[in-house]
Amino acid sequence: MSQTVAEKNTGTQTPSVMVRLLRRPLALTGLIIIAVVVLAAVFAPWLAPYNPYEQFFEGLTIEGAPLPPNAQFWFGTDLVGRDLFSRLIYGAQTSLIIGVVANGIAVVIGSAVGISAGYFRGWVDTVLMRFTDLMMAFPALLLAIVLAAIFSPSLWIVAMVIAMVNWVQIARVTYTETRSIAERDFVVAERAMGAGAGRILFRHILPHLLSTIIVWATLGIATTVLLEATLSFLGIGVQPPIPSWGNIIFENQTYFTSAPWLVFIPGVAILALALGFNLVGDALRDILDPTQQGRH
Amino acid sequence: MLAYVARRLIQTALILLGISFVTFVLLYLVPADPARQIAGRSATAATVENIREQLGLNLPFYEQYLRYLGGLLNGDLGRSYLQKTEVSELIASRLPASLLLMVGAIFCELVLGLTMGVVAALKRGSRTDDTLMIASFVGVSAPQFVIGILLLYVFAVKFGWFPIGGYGTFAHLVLPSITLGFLGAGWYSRMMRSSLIDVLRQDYIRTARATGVTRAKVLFKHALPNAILPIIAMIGIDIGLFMSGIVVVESVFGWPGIGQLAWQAIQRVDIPIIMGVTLVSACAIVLGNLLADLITPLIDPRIKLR
Amino acid sequence: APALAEDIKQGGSMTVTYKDDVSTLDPAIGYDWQNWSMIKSLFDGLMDYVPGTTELRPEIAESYEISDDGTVFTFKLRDGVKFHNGRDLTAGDVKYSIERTVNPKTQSPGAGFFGSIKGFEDASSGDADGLSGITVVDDHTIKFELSRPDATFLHVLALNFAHVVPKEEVEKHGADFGKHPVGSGAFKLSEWTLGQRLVFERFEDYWNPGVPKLDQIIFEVGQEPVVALLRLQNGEVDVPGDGIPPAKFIEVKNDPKFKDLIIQGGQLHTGYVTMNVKMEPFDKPEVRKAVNMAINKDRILRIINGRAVAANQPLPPSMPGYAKDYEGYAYDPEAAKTLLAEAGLADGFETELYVMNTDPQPRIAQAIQQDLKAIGINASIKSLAQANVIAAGGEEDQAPMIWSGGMAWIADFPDPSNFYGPILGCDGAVPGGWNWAWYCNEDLDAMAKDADAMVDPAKAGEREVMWRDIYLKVMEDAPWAPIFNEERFTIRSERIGGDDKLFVDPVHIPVHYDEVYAKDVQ
Amino acid sequence: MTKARAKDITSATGLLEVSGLTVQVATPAGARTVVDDLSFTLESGKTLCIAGESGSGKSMTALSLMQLLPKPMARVSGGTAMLAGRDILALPETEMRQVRGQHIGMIFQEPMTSLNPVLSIGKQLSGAISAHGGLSDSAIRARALELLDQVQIPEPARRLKQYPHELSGGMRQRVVIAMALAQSPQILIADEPTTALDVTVQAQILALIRKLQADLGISVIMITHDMGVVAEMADDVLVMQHGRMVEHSPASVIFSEPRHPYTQELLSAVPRLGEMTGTTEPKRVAARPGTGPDTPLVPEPLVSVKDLTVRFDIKGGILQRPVQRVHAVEGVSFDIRPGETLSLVGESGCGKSTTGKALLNLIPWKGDIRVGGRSTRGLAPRAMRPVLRDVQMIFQDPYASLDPRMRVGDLVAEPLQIHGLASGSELEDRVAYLFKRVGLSTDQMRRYPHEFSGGQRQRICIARALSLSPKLIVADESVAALDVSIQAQVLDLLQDIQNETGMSYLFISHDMAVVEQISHRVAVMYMGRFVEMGGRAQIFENPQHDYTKKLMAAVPVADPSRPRRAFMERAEDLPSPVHELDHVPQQQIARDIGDGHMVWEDHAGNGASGPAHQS
Ligand SMILES: Nc1ncnc2c1ncn2[C@@H]1O[C@H](COP(=O)(O)OP(=O)(O)OP(=O)(O)O)[C@@H](O)[C@H]1O
Ligand SMILES: Nc1ncnc2c1ncn2[C@@H]1O[C@H](COP(=O)(O)OP(=O)(O)OP(=O)(O)O)[C@@H](O)[C@H]1O
Ligand SMILES: [Mg+2]
Ligand SMILES: [Mg+2]
Repeated sequence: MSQTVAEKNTGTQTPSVMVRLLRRPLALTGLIIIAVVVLAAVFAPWLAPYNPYEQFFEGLTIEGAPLPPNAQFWFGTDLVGRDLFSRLIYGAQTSLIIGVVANGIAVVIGSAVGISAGYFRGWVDTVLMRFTDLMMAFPALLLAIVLAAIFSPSLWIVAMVIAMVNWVQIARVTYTETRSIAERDFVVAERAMGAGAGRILFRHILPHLLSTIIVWATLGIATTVLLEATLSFLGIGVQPPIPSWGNIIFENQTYFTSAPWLVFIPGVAILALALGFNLVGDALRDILDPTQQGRH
Repeated sequence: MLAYVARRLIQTALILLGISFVTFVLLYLVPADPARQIAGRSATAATVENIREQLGLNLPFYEQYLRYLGGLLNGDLGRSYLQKTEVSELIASRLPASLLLMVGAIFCELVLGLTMGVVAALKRGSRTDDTLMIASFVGVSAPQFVIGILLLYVFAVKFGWFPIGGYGTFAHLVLPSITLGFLGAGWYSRMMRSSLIDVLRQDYIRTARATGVTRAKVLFKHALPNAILPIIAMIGIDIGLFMSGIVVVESVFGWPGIGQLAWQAIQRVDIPIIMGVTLVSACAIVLGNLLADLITPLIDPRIKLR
Repeated sequence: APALAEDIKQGGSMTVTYKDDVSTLDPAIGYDWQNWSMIKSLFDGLMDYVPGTTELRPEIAESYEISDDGTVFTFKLRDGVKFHNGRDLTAGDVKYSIERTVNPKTQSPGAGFFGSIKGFEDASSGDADGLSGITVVDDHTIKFELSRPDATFLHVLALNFAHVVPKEEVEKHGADFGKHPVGSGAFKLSEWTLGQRLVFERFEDYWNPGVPKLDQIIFEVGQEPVVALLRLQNGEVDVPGDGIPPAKFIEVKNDPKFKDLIIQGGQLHTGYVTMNVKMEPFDKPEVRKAVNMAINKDRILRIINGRAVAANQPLPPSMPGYAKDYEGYAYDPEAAKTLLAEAGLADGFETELYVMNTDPQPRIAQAIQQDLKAIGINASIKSLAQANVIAAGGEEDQAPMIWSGGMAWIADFPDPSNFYGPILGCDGAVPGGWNWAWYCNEDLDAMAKDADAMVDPAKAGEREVMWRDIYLKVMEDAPWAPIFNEERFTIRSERIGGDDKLFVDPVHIPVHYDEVYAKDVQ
Repeated sequence: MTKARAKDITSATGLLEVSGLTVQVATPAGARTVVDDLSFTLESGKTLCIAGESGSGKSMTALSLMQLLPKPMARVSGGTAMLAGRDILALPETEMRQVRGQHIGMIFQEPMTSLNPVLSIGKQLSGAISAHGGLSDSAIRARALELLDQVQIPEPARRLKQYPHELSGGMRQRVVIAMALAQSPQILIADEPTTALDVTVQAQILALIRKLQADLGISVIMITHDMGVVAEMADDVLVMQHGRMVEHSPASVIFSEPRHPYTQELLSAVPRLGEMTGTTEPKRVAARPGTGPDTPLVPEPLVSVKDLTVRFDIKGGILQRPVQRVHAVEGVSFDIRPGETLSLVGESGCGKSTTGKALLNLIPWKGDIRVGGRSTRGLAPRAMRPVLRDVQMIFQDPYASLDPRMRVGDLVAEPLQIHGLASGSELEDRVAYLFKRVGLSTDQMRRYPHEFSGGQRQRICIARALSLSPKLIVADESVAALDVSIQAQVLDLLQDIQNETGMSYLFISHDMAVVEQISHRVAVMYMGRFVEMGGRAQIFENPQHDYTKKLMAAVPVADPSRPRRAFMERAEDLPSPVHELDHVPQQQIARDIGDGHMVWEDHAGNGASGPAHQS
């Protein structure tokens, strides 16, 4: 949205959204977390102390057990003796693409479908929501298996599958909320003014759904990162030995009593990423919500 | 409303038809030969061919599909290739467990999630709020396997309060429900919090407060009904989700639900089971959503069913 | 100390868990890890093995005779063998059962094992109702005529697929017989709650009064092995049927509580990497040999916590015909590189390594991947569900390399021939077959045929040598890179007694249910 | 009537002493004082009227006394308010809760947003009645019915089951009043309690409050801009401007000798019924150069409505099937010519807003509506757009009709953008111009709706509707919440625009004095039908229908010396537009009594005995 009439017209510019974000300690924390992950993803080759694929001979005990965190391997080693720290850094890339890009696309599709169906009612509603039902009931795992066989596995396919199957819940929830918002008087007033559907949907209803969407988007980060591991397990996503936070957890979760670091450290990474986005999202919502102004 | 329900049920039938078709196509495309699966590693090519013929797997796709549909109309879901049992029998044997777990899990999600959400909304910005936020994110990001085993270890093995997995009594239901509830509670609490915050600053809450009603009443009578809409939608979704099975929790707790059946079938391309489970869970999903759609206008009277 | 067989009192109960559901208990059909030895306890066949060993012995047959040319087998049945429904078992039932297995309508995965019986072609194609080669001489005598001498025939008759079922019950339950099994075994099925549990009860009228030892076995299905282990510690489970989960292995092994309860045993298993000889560059023997030399098996053994021994040939060490003195391709990356260079691939190449997706297989594949990389082979891993890997292996041009772990090859019966036919012979190198290396050597096929025609027990040694040579010749062509032979580590509760061998029985996998006993009733 | 309920703690004292009350709101630019050092005393059993400019801090004052200021934006930064020896500004929440409802009842300004959309009227009322517990269900229900009856809502038993959006604006307002009265508080704070009400009901409510006062000795703080209401109610008057008190005197003094210039301005701006007697044209028309009263209006109607009928189903039972029907508008026909103002007056709930909404196709209707000759029946939203370019509506409830998440500047700019009429700096200028014209300052453009007072929001809505310069504006109670000086300004503005551009208005109002000033023609509506329609002079000077006469009589007069009307128990049941599904409405016959002065009568009836009740 370009600058609005109201904004241009006043001399006292309120500080930009970014500046206001930076002023909030929690939001700042969130931004830092995100920045760290993004930097790790982008500069992995320079940041990682070891090659993430190298299976160190000294990375396993004689019995073949992985090493707990120590001076040489800061976060310990995994089940084949690779450096977990380096794998985490490299895995950030995958996890960002899944958790942020794929999940983001799902959120966008879902909100668009939910809002449209909730607002238009009639056959648009029927078609969109029944399609949503259909997609919700769609056997995604099966699709994964088929795709795995047809294409060579890649991150983008798993991202696509996640985007394709994950939008449905968001669609349902925004649909329900939109139905209620669409009955509010100000929407009627907009219609009375001749406002087109696009304007009503995106400028008037969408902002009211923002908090819902932020909740789903940020929580979705954690679940999609884990979902990626399941799908990759069936063969469509990243294949071993390429690391992702999800598959590190997935591969090792049965070992969590004997090698807890293999589950908890990547778990904390996922948690931090999701929390980071949530902190920023929460702050953004407050900043964008006029009725919250006055609290800082 | 009756007309609406009738229309929705017809649409449901169409959706099921669509799902059955899509699933069938996918299964047709899955690069694993069911006949081979049945025949096993020592079978001769002739045996495989023979099996393929008997199952009609050599027929053209559309014919296979029509055959399946024909069976479906007669209530026949077919026989499992590998389990050698009627699919309907297999599903029926697991349906009660799945339903039970669904109820338990949704109950836990609601109790945990709504409480957390309400508290967080009321204490917005406080340390409690922050703690609850982290708790919900832990719930969402934690692998269910780990949570399940931890709960089992602490409450079943160490304290002996609950059986170590299994199915049958109420005590069996508690831990798996909590495990699932913990995950769901993360979602519910965040949703509840955000929608309650929106509601709490509406004018009508002020009106209610002006009459001097207790905080609890303001919350439960005036605010919650407004804030609950997205939660209803989420319950609708969860009904479907849980009916399509939750593999990890089921296997950790030895819970004989649909999830394990489906997972094994997918791994081994047992087409009739996959089809059956998909259709059953599609039914649950569609009905769950229908239920949610029917309930929303009862809660928000401005919404009309059309 | 294990008590003497005669002293062991009957009684008590045992609980066994499995993660996966039990699919069917129909002996003609069941071919799973779970149901294999359950069927062995519910049904009996003419032949069986001495518990805990690979040594053949008659079961409901009292005695048998083999004609000199090795094509006629005559069995005398025991008296007093009863089905669970009370009826006496007769030679007619034996004939019926085998014909049922061969009948295409049964869709038995084991039909092919009976290929040497006369009339097999007609019966298996559905042209004839029965097998002309089986004759019921009288109620207690049955005669098999073979179309060719078959040294493995006794083993075949010990397979579940040859176990005896009562016709009337099969007809009564039709397709659901597998859910209502009635046999003549030591146990009978008393309860089956789908997806949850099965209960076996001692069959009072079992022909062998000393067996079984237990009154009851409860099978619980659908439980994670990790949890089964917890329950074992808690005294709720006696045998976790899936063994010790890899994730818990070191923990359990080092736990003094479990020290006496862990049992180790060999298995008729080999894990190997297949190289598709029809796909470039694995059509070059040098490349295949290079791969053999590139893999550091010791490191792989370490990754799987030493639960195996390194392999250098297709046969496992406990199999007759195993070449003890054969050295195979030693680990030597430098030599491997040289070989590659000889094949004109000094710069290495790109390929794919298929693997089944359950732990620890992908880990093993990654170790292999790293080793291959060291000699310049860039193998990307395709980790898929079992069914998909098997399907890919059955295509001529799909999977260049497959790590066999988790899918094959545990022997059906303890005979060297069992490692050849479907997985190395020309018969298996067909679309949808199990010969994923697509290796087909007519000479060896002929040799194998000759070896299997040596029925005379006196010639057993000679036959062994022949098989040994076949496998060594295979190794010269190196369609496989054998990696290891898995050892089985299992655990049982303190309550359950019996010779250790019973818990790692090479045939009654995973446990010989008939012979183990409950200590608390002693 | 009301039982004198147990009045614990403060034994029936309505004495409230406020001193030095200061309220601040936080804005991005820093704290702003909206109520500045306000002190007054509310005597027990007396009525204090707070009048003043829109946005002068009246509502803020009221809210701060209830400790209901919108947190965390607004807070009391100084002052005390002593009630029975306690400072209610400093009471902790739990104790304050005891005060609310029981000791001080409050009526809020905006009725739509003040009611919970998802709770039925009955639930909300009984919640208020039993807020402090201790009543049986049947007692609660009885009390709820009694309250609805007191505020003259027809068919109270059914209304209990209805939801706010199913009620007309006036009925909602009455529900809010009923909630405030629910626990018979000693002090009643009423923020514009009757702005949305038609004069007859307004008179009833005012009389009711006076009766309560007499019976129970309650004290009242009444916030209003209607000097007629002030004159009718006040013992003392407090006039506010810019957050400060400018005058505080007994009512008689204020009206007879206002001292502060603002007060004088306020009083002089009060429109008085009958002011216009003898003229046919609206007040400002004379200002229009070049047109005389005899200029014939263009004959071609801009809007022509024939047999407009709107009915709403009332659903019931678990199956949500229609069980009854509200006959909101029943066969109404009228024309609006270009440059003409048609006023719609009538009892609350008679279907005025519904008629207006039908013109914009916002609700389903039957009959025939033509705008500029074109039928709007069943037009799709896209096809409606050019029509909406010509017909705009100012909604009755300004707060609810503004998107709370948009800046008001953008809200006003929106219609122009939608119809692509302006962009860039032209748009800005246009919006700034509109702000100025409705009496708002341009620096308020950046604020959000909730940061405005009720009157300010109403002006934003007016600016919005004006922005398109449509041919017709449906103005639904558009000046109701404005203080008289602003109201006068806005009315002048509306008329000036009409004079300049020939805009037409469908002016919906219950304020007869305003209607008299602005209309060319007036239609009187009753129970979904027109009962009388004609030129302004015809209606005001020669009312024919009983209901019209009654309306005229009920108008409050801004003269405290006039004897105040007593509360009248209703003689008969209020009529209701709710009917069974198979109800066939009675036929009516129109009678033209000359010069387009129409009077409708029941088919069977004779004379002017249309409505079912007379007073
Ligand atoms: N949240 C807020 N933020 C900033 N300014 C506010 C906020 N709420 C109210 N105001 C301002 O406070 C002033 C007083 O508002 P108040 O609602 O008390 O006016 P009022 O006297 O009741 O007017 P009206 O008669 O129009 O209702 C107004 O100028 C308004 O714009
Ligand atoms: N959505 C609806 N559902 C049911 N009844 C409705 C609905 N909207 C309006 N009504 C009913 O229609 C009638 C006319 O309502 P309307 O809003 O037109 O009244 P009004 O004349 O504008 O009154 P007021 O002056 O109080 O605003 C009322 O009885 C009201 O209860
Ligand atoms: Mg106000
Ligand atoms: Mg109205």
